[in-house]
Amino acid sequence: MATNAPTRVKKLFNKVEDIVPESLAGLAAAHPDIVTIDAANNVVLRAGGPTPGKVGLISGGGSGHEPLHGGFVGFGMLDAAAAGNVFTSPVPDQMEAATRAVDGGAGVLHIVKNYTGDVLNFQMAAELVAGEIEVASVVTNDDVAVQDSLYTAGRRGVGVTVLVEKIAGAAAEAGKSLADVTATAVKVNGQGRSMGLALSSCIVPAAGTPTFELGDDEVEVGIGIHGEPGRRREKLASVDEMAEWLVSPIVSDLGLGRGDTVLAFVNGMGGTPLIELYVAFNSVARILGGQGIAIGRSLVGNYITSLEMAGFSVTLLKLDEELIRLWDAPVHTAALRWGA
Amino acid sequence: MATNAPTRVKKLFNKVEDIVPESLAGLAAAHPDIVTIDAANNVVLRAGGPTPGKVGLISGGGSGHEPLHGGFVGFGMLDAAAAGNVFTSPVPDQMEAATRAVDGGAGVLHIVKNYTGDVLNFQMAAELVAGEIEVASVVTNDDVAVQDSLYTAGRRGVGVTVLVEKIAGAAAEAGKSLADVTATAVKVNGQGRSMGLALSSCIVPAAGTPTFELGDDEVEVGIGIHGEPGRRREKLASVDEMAEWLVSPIVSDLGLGRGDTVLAFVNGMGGTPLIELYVAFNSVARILGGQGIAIGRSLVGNYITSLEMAGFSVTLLKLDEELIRLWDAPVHTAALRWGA
Amino acid sequence: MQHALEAWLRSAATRIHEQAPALTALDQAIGDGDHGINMDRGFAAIVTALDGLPPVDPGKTDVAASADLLRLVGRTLISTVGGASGPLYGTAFLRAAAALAALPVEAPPSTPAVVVTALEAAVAGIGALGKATTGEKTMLDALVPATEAARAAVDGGADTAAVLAAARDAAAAGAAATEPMLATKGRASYLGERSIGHRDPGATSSALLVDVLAGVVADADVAV
Amino acid sequence: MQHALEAWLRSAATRIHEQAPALTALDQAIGDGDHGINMDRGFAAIVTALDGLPPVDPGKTDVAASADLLRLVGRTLISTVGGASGPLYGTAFLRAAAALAALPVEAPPSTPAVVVTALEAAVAGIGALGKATTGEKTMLDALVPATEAARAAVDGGADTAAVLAAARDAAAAGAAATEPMLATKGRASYLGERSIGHRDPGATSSALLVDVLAGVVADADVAV
Ligand SMILES: Nc1ncnc2c1ncn2[C@@H]1O[C@H](COP(=O)(O)OP(=O)(O)O)[C@@H](O)[C@H]1O
Ligand SMILES: Nc1ncnc2c1ncn2[C@@H]1O[C@H](COP(=O)(O)OP(=O)(O)O)[C@@H](O)[C@H]1O
Ligand SMILES: [Mg+2]
Ligand SMILES: [Mg+2]
Ligand SMILES: [Mg+2]
Ligand SMILES: [Mg+2]
Repeated sequence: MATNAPTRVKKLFNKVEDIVPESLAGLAAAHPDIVTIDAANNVVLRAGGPTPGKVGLISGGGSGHEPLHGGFVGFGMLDAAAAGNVFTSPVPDQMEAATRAVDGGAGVLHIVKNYTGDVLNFQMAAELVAGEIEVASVVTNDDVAVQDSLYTAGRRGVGVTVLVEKIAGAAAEAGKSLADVTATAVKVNGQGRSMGLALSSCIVPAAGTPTFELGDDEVEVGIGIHGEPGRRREKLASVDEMAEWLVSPIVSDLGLGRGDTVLAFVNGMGGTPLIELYVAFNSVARILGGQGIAIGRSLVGNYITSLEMAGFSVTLLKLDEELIRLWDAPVHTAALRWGA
Repeated sequence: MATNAPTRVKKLFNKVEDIVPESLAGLAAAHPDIVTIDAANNVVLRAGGPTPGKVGLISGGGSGHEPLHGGFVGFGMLDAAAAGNVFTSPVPDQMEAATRAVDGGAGVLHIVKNYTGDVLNFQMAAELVAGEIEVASVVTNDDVAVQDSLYTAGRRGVGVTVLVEKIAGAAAEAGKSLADVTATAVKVNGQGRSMGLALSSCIVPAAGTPTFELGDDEVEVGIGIHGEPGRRREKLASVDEMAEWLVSPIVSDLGLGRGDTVLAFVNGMGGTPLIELYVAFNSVARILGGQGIAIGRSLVGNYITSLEMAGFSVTLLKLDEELIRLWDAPVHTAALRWGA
Repeated sequence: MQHALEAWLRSAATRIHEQAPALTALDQAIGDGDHGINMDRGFAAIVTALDGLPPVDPGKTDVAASADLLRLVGRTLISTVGGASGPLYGTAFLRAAAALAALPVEAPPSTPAVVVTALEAAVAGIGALGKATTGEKTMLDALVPATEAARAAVDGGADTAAVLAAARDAAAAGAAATEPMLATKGRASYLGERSIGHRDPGATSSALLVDVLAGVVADADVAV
Repeated sequence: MQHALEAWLRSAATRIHEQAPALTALDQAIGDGDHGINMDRGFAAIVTALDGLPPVDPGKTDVAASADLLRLVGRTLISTVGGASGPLYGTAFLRAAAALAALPVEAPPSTPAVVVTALEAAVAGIGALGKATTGEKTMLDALVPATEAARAAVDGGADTAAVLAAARDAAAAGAAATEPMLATKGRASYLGERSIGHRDPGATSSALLVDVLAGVVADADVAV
């Protein structure tokens, strides 16, 4: 399938249709100690194969959100990640292959972001291995920008997915059962909420043009992670104000208040430089501090992105001792690494 | 000093002149276990103060290259980093403050990127502490895009700076003397070379407009890290071709060949998504593999950036056992972390 | 019927390829800008699969061979499209195949009735999997009216060409009718009120598929 | 002299602020786009420092007070400008201060001679620190001809206003002459041939400073 774009889009690639496989090949070439690739299925596998007796964790989704999910495959996090085309959920065959590859006899947890496509394709994959491998699934749906889930496909899965993968990964590494690991994942999803905004659109390589247009002084508020437009458009404002737009709905949705401790995650959408992400973190810290909410752990950087979109999202996860312990547990992946 | 830009530039900030201090405050808020800030001097300091008997390592430069240098302050790497205004080297007072703060009695190494401003300001700082603190300095100058150093200010310091900071940091952490740490830094600089290209310019916040303009099908080859134009302009090409433009001059400058082992570092300039950086790494790996050059270690990501510029640079460092050991040694900074 | 199906699928692949940028543009407005790309990939894979098919077993009935073909198409779409539309369209073809396979071998109903039965099964499959109904700004807004029009035409004694012509007109009207709708399913639902005023990409591709089918069947060269 | 210096610095701060976007634009073409911002920051700091100065000790000679002032300016520039221009301009002022301080207290030379002595020291300081000479497309291409013209005027017996007018013209011509030059120092040198055809930002700011100085001294209100 050739691109229908009028001109070659200004990105680093050879052929549009080879972006995903070549990126995965690059990931494996850069981190041979961490991952291998099932090239037939565009699946990133933890080097060394399944760990017998450990619950296998897989996730997957459209590409273009890197390092999610392939960059989170490795010790203490995922066992496999299925990479779809850019912003297109992978097909069931991929998740089936991933599920079979990581099964260590203790069952497999599917971590699915709540998008119709992802949910349906993962569901079909689970059916394909039904009776052979015990599969549980958790659907992340943390995006408070999606307000009325009666009139939508439900809240989208965004930033919290990274935290679920890390924390459930630690639980699995600790030898917990599939039921326990699933419960931990559900707990993290339940205690975490996110919201994001964009200063620019991104360009899907095969489409060749920006998904949406924004004026020089406009901000798209309540965006997801697929370059899709947000819930409303606002005039560009100070970062303090913009951080408030994101933090407020999260704090009220989670019912956070004085005395609570959170993991504060300021995520770049891909095209915003780190210097600005730390400025945004400073605003978030100031807002939370003003409400007596303590930041127990934090994460700042590009972890769940929309290609080169400029902007940021905020995710807050209400912490307790169990979650702190699992967050701090060693992890060794391409994108997240500590204690190992 | 107010901005002279006609409209508010589309970035995350409150006031243009507060970007650097607020970003540093955000860094400290996000990583209180790793760094503290000397706010009067815009200096990032390792939490816990100087390590008695350890050589202190400081670096610094204009801001806009994040995570360089503040994100590399911490165990196993830098003791302090002085942050100038965006793309403007810090003033001597800042490096003087940093030098005094990190002196643990074993002397201090200044890691300076080769730009007239950085060199002069660091030099003045060293004079300000002369007779009080033993200061050595290493000037990184790895950019092969700058060909004839007789007719230039000499090769620029770019990607290799990250590697010098990591490897010299490991030597200092291991208790080496100032002379030894300096020798290690000089060795890394001598064995490493870089070159970069841009797919887009960046916008200095206080300037408000792109530093240069590029056509939709143009690439600026041989750029530095300050949004400055490169050595020549080329038509957009496949990533394999573009990687070749960067790798070839490095390989020939270092005289690399069959049997050599390198650390391959594909660095994003800030605005290129990770999916593309791994595609570029795949091209680099293919080119090196074709010449029988082994990749012993690798690093892929945004480590020395030009704000939101799109593009990438390649750095190759010829490895030996000593360098591999020091590279693998534990490091615990905001941006680079392993084994700790 | 099996030949008509194959002609339809090949023709649809061409039309989808032509229309891919337009479908993608619709999806950029209220989705993630990949619907044309997804459908193009899926139908290109169908053509490849058709090209690789062995000759049909002469012992098979036309209905059985058609069921096999539809099953292959469903599997191919599920394995290559991804996104929401892959499982939905894929399931539609699998359900149509199952509906054909379930027909009594002894006394098969008339062709128009078979076509409508298959269409109904397909559309019911989409509704069940996507947990959606009409008025939610999805492909169902083209497909449900198309199926209803086809059923009415069959009940009125129309031939296959007329049945599909009725389906085509209803699908086209249904797709157009998604424009003023507020999306409550799929990615467009995240836009809330802002989804209003844009035509749904899935309804548009559905109408296109029905249109090509009607065209192929109307074409004298292709016997149904 | 001290009053003239202060008038010059305040006036220069205003002009630099006005010209900052133009200086930055020049630096965007062959550098990193910060020269105007850097100079503006430095001269704003100088104004703040001047505002905070205590009244001059009446026991001090004008030359000694001028030297103090120049030293303060040099330190302020070094501490606030950064980049290449901060140390270079800062050193220039420190060297000028040192040259004044070294003058014999008993028999101070005439004012025009003092001005040229200070200017020569300043420019020599820039050359030494930057390891540069004329023809390399830097501020020296404005300042060296300015100094030479000033020396010639003094030798010809001109008064301070005429000396500085000569310096101003030479500096302006020198800055303009950087346009066709190939840069071999500073950031512009990385551009190689592509540095040709652009005026050097540092030479431009230097010419501007000399221009303001000449203007202030020509102004009847300010005694030198
Ligand atoms: N729950 C659903 N039921 C029926 N159709 C749906 C549903 N969700 C989405 N669709 C259809 O799918 C189309 C989008 O397909 P596509 O863009 O290929 O997938 P994705 O939304 O995953 O990117 C929508 O235009 C809509 O017609
Ligand atoms: N070695 C040098 N000697 C004299 N002047 C220099 C030298 N290097 C740079 N300059 C001057 O400094 C100017 C650039 O200043 P500025 O933009 O403020 O600093 P930077 O180049 O560090 O961004 C150049 O235009 C040039 O006139
Ligand atoms: Mg999609
Ligand atoms: Mg500068
Ligand atoms: Mg879509
Ligand atoms: Mg400059």
